[in-house]
Amino acid sequence: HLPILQWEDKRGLAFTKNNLSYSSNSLVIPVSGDYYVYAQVTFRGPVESSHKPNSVTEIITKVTDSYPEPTQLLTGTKTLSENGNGWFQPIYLGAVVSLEVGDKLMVNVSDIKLVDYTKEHKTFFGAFLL
Amino acid sequence: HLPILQWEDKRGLAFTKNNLSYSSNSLVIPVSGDYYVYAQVTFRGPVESSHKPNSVTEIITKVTDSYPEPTQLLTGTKTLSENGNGWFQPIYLGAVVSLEVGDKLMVNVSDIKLVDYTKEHKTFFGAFLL
Amino acid sequence: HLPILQWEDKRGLAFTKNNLSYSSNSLVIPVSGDYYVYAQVTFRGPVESSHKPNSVTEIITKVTDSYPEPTQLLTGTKTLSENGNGWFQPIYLGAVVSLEVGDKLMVNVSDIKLVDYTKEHKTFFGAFLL
Amino acid sequence: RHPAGMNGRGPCPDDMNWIETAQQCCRRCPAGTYLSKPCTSSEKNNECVACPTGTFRAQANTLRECQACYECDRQPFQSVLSNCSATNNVVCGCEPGSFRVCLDNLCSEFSCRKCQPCTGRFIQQPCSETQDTVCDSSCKPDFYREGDECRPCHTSTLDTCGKECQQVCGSNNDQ
Repeated sequence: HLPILQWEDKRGLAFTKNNLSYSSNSLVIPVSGDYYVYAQVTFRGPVESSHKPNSVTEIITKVTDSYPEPTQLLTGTKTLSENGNGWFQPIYLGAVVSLEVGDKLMVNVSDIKLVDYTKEHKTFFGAFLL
Repeated sequence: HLPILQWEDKRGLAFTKNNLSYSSNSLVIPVSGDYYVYAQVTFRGPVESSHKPNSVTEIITKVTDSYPEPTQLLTGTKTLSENGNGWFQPIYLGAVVSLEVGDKLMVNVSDIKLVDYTKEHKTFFGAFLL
Repeated sequence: HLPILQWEDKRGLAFTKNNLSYSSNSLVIPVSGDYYVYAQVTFRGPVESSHKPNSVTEIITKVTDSYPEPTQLLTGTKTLSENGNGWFQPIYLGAVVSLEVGDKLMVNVSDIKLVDYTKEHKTFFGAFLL
Repeated sequence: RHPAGMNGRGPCPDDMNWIETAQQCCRRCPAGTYLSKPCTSSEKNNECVACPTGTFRAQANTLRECQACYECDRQPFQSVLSNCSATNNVVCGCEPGSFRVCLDNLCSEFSCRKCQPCTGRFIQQPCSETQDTVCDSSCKPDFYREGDECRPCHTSTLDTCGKECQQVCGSNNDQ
């Protein structure tokens, strides 16, 4: 599987409420229903790794007790046309999905070294019940 | 007019409820009010370099009985700087719009051949009443 | 600070309601709570100014009486790889933020000359209470 | 028209639209106006209000607002071919002496670029709104080629004085 991002859930702009909790890199769904789920990841490079990536990918995934494999809910994937020097590229995703109590939501990325984790307003993740 | 996308409304992650129905490529608004409307289209290709201009466009459009012409609600348009070989590019749009019962929402694209329709989590469309 | 965008709040698709008002380039929060805040800015160039931009940035900012400095809530920043001739680049941002009555939301951009202000469906800004 | 079953929405005569809030058919507001207050059963006429400046409605309608006019993009040298009015959106084009470079398939997005002057060449096809001037590939008489430009013979020097300029720079050398 692709690497899973870790999130801050208390400090700064981050918060959880109405029993929507965060544990082991996932948002845990407290009550079944339709949720608007969203995430933005800002990717940036180059990083000193040997290969120069030609694309970046962000996936919001659901893990549920009722099925052994994760389900990809939303995917944003983009090729990079920037040449060698510094580049950065945000990918925003958001949509309504039907979730069951206990379902876990997480964000996977193609390469964790390319994620700009330095500022909370550039990379974020959330959900709200409709 | 630009081509209109067709959508799956029942299978997989797709669903409609609360009388928001899907027919002839459109979401049909069941009750007047303010809706958050969103869509993502993942475009991909090589676009033949000879074929100018190189850009992709996604438009969420409203059709209503109260007016003979469609209204463009949200537009995402991006030029392509990838050079000929394989590229992919998501465009996400979302905003609150005031709609009347019977209004129809659809998604137009600049070139239907460039739309990645292969995975439901890469290209999606929806709306919810606030 | 970065330039602040001005918005149309009455004509065409634009509207304000439920006491969410618009004044001096800001949305003014009427009641404390969690809001989904979003904005899209379509950037375009080249413009004849001397320097060629290598990136574009959009920031949704909060100004509050309880703190002397603005707070950056959401940031979308992207390098440009387009060559000489015309280019377009939309940046969409959206997330849930906790706001207090009287807080003001605004949109800053890296260069106001690069903003496509010509069509209301290409550049837009809004918020709704959850 | 509409099946009658849809929450009381009945078929309307051709010059009328169904108004949900009034639960009846009402006459359309003329182009240049929008529906401010729907008709009541007795007199069938809506209250229609003129589109505020900066907005328009090109056709008869029963909408609650007019559409915001587009603006011509001053950055890439667009010019206003016709202003927005209550019944028509603005029409943008390029100033005389420039042509459109389309940025999307419909050319609804475009920038304007100066027409090329064809110095020292004959014009095969004049510059138009949508296409640059097409210059003849060969130079005019009394001009010689340097790179992809045509220069007047009198500016040529001894070593550039080719056969096309013999009369001019050839005679200069005899003096």
